[in-house]
Amino acid sequence: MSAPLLETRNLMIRFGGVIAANDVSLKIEAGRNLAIIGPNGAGKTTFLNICTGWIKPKSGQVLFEGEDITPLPPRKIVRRGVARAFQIPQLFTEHTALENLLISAAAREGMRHPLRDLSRVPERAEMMHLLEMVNCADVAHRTVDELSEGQRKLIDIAVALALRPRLLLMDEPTSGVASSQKHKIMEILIRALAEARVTSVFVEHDMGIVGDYADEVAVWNAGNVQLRGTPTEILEHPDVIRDVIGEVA
Amino acid sequence: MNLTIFLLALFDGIAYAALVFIVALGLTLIFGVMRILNVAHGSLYAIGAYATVALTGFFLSLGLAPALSFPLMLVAAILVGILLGGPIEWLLLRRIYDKPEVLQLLVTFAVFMILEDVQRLVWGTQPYFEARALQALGNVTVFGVTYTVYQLILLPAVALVLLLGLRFFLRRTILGKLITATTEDREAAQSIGIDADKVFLLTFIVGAALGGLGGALASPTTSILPGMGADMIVLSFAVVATAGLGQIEGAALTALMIGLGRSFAVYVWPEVAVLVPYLIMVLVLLVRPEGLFGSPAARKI
Amino acid sequence: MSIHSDAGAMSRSPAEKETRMTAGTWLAIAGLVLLAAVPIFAPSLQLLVNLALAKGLAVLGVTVLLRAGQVSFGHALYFAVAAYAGAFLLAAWPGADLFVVLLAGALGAAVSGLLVGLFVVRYRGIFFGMLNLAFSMIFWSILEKFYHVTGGADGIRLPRPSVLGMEMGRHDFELVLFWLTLALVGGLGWFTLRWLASPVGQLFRTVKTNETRLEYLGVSPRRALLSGYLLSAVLCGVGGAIMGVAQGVVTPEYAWWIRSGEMVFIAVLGGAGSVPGAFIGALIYEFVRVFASAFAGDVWQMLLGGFLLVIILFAPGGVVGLFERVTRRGAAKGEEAA
Amino acid sequence: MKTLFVTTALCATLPMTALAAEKPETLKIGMTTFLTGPASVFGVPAQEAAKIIVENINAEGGINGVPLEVSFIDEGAGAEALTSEYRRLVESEGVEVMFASISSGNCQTLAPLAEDLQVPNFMWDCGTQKIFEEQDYEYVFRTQANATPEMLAAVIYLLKTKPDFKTIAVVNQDYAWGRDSWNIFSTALKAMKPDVEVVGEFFPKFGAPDFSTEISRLQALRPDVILSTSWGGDLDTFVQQASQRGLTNSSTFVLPLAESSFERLGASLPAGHIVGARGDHYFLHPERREDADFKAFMEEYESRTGQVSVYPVFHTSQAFAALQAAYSKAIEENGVDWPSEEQLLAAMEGLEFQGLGRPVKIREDHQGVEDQMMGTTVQNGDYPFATMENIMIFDGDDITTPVGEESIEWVSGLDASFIDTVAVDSFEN
Repeated sequence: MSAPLLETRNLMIRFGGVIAANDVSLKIEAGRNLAIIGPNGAGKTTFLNICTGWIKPKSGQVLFEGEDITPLPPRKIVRRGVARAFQIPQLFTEHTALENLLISAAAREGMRHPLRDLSRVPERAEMMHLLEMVNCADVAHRTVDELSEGQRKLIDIAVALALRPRLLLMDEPTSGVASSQKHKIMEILIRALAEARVTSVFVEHDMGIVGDYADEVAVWNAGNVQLRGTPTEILEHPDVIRDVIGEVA
Repeated sequence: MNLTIFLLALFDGIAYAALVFIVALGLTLIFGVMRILNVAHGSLYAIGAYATVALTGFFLSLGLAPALSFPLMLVAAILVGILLGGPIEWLLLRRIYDKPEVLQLLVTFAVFMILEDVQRLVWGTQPYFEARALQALGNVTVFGVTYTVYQLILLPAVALVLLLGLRFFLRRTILGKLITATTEDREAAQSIGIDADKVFLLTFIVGAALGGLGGALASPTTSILPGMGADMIVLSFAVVATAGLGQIEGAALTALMIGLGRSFAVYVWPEVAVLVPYLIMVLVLLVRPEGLFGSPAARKI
Repeated sequence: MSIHSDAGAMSRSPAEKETRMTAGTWLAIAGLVLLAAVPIFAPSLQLLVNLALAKGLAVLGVTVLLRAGQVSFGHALYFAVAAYAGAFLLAAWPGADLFVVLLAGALGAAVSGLLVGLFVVRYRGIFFGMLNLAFSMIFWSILEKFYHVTGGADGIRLPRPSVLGMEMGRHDFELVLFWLTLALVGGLGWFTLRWLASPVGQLFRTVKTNETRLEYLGVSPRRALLSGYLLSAVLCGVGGAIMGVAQGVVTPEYAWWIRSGEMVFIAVLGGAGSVPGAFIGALIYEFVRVFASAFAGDVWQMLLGGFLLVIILFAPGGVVGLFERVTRRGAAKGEEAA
Repeated sequence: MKTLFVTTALCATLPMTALAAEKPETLKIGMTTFLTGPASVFGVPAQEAAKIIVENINAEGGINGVPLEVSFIDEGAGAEALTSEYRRLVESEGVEVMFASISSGNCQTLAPLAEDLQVPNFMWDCGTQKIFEEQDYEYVFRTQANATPEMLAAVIYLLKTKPDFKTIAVVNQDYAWGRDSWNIFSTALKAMKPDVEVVGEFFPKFGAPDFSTEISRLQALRPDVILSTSWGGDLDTFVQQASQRGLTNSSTFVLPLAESSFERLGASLPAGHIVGARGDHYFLHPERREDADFKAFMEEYESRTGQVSVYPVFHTSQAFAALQAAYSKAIEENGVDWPSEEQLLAAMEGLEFQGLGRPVKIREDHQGVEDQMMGTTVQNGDYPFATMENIMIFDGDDITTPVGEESIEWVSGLDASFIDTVAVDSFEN
């Protein structure tokens, strides 16, 4: 039985009085899409921040493919195959959608072709394909700050995918998107993930989305995993209906 | 180095630090509130000195008492604040708050270049010296070394008053609170009905006046001549950056460090005296990237 | 500290970019040819242009950093380091070859750029600017103080170097230096453009817009910034070395903060972030400065200051920005017509 | 009449050696001087003086009928502007003779440039002695003394008037002049009075606004003599702060450039301190003050500027005197209407001319030999500022480094007996 893709052991951290992670131990198996739900301030984003090395836990460990990555800075963790998409898209606002991806590819490839024009690197075709996968091929040459929130969200994810990660952590991929759009975006997303064979963890508020797209759900509360199970189990669980869905609805 | 020497160096250091602090105070206030590093501050310092010399020269020639030069220093400083600081903020800076910082900085750089020539056109190139204010206070002798009361006592006293005064003003008075509020979050401040434009104008006038006051207070101790602003401004930059931008107490501490460092250098190894301010700056920032009292800005994601 | 830089070339569709780039290339070549003719048609301007171009190279260094949204107020440091490296070399080995002197300068700038860079790339905005200022002022103080080594405020005289083993008279030497400078302007200008467009250059530029994402691409923002910082230091160095050789003397004034300010000034004047702008700006600046000081006596500073204000308030894109605005308007008109 | 005869005779007897040049419309002169920056305390008076002198010369018909026209270059505008402007004047404006410059640094930059541009250049004010000692120039001449005689005069005057002092400290500006002048002064002092102890050496940076710390130290050290070769704002600040804090009562100051600060320092420069003027330059020159031309100029200058003349004014007058003398000498010797460049250069060698001070001679190494005046300050109420008494004028020939020798070596070879070999004229005031 191989080690889980990502595993956390007894993560602890508190900000001031608030306990953001209270002894979090969690295993994430490869090839599945795990949704994290829970009320605001439950520590969902903090969990992603710890897993990617952005903040260091007071105690506890993060293991990726069985190796301890807790002390590493984000960039080193990223190089091991953990990519991240953000609640607020983190893009290079002076560059076009395609360039954002090309830069990501350049980061992945390192110094392969030092003085070649970015727009002429061999990864160009691959990146165009990626843009098609996330339905943004038509805006490839628009600077990203001209694009809609939804498009930027998708490009933010595409930029992460361009790194060819094995694990993708997403913070509310559909937040700030018109609810009519949400399902469309998730459709695209899940297809893209499947095509690229990427395991994903995504924080989500919309229970509809969770029900339709997650293979597994973890319920966060007060800095820890309260429940874990299949979408149907979880969404019908009384506590969840009380604590989470009630709050969201 | 025996105790006497140590104390002498201490006195010299404090006297010098006081002056540096007063000049840096205006700079750090303006930066703290408006996020603008005002290169023209050096010119305001110089013009404050020139104005004082001109005023005292005129009034004392009417046979008035030398003691009058002290209120005249204040007048000169206020004139600088209102006649120069006001227009600079009103006509220039106000138009570029939305522009990148470097452009704002360059605007003040341009103003600096212009004012440098203005000084020369108005006051010519011959150095002025107007020490009657200083002579009026006489000397004190410590360990057989004569100091002027002006430098040994008055300057540090003024510096202390300004430090405490500004602290009180910013923390205790309504106006001060308005200013600090605007500093922390301009939008929020405006949303609760603070007129940020007025606050900025006022801040800049006060800051400019402080620069002018620095010059006014320096005038009895030094030759007033073209180019005197250029040196002062880099020194105050060093103070402000080392202190942590917008940190008043930090500026005081840094000025003291620089003043003492310099005077001890003159006693121990005169050749490095010039290096001291910049060395201190680099060393401090090496350990505390945000300056002595600065707080790191957390990146939200 | 961020600043408008036209990511223009990058943000247009490739096809469009092709045309713009070739058009730009032709303009650049035309400009270089025009300059190359200066010694023949306006010999009295030769030195002035040469100095302006040397300064332009230094300004190009500052321009590179502007692309990453960083402003250095101490790049005169590398200008001076290189100039003094050349001076010391010529003092130790009179009649050293021009190319060796320039190489020594560039090398000196690169080494110091690496040492200082490793430290300053940890800082951004005002602190980045002020720290560079501090380092340049430290170097300035050392040049002023350690008189017996550096010649103090009067600096060091540079005997005229040989060129490929040939001793030359001032006239011939200056001609060679002029065309060499022009070649360097063309070469380094082209290289800088390529570099900024290259993957490494693009990563460097993203320091301006989003370091978080950069970190999450597995790239160290500091290293990305350092790469460009080194380039900028070397560019300043080459400019400084040429300046020193052309002047025949180097003084601590080369490292004085006003010179650093001047470089930023010119970068913005020409068009912040624009490579050709660096040289156009430098030429304009030097001409205004020299002729102002010649004909407007003692108010040349005021004229320059006013000039800068006008540019910032009414044409923040600098001269190049103005030019582009005009051409775009022209293009728009064309489209209407069609 | 006689000259006319001589010239015709010359023409008749020997064939013309060099060809004459065509007489120009105007004789264009370029003069570099500080119009901006701290050194403009010298540059601006010099510019004023130049204007007056040119007017006077032109009023008398210029040089052999050719009026003078001077263009000024600001040395404060930076090295680039200076060199390019210098070249522009020579190459495009057809300037015949350049006067450059005040700053020793600029002299060292421009001397080789003048050589390459083949334009006669009079170094009219800069002090460094190194130029002619390190290199030979064909086109460069100095119409005044250099640092060596200026410092030697100060040392000798000090030893003559205050022979039994034990300790000395120096506070000089931190640039070539401050360092070099101290180097010469201290070498000479060690040579002529080996038992003197140097208790403090301070080189505050050029343009330092505050000397408080240095002064505190000096008060603790209590040297008998304090030397400062500083000038302009730096000297003013130093002397002011020193007198404010009573240092001027406890030590004797030696200020070789103080003459240029008399008026600004007013009462702050007390009596009894040793002062000089880089040559025999003094608006109350004991030998010249009664002469009509001297008087006339002093009044003219004072009425225009509201200030008394300082040494740069005298240096300017010497440069123009040299110019006039050289042209008339060249015209006369070659019997031409207007001299060629070679003829002018030839005339410069061994040229004698007199500006507002005593006559000056150009040696074969192109160095000017100029007498040196030193004195002691006195506040006698004639003026609202210090003037000189107990004035000595030292003979330039005796205290100028011999041709071909290096100053420091030569000075270090001197000894106490040297003092008595120097010809000197003394005056009450």
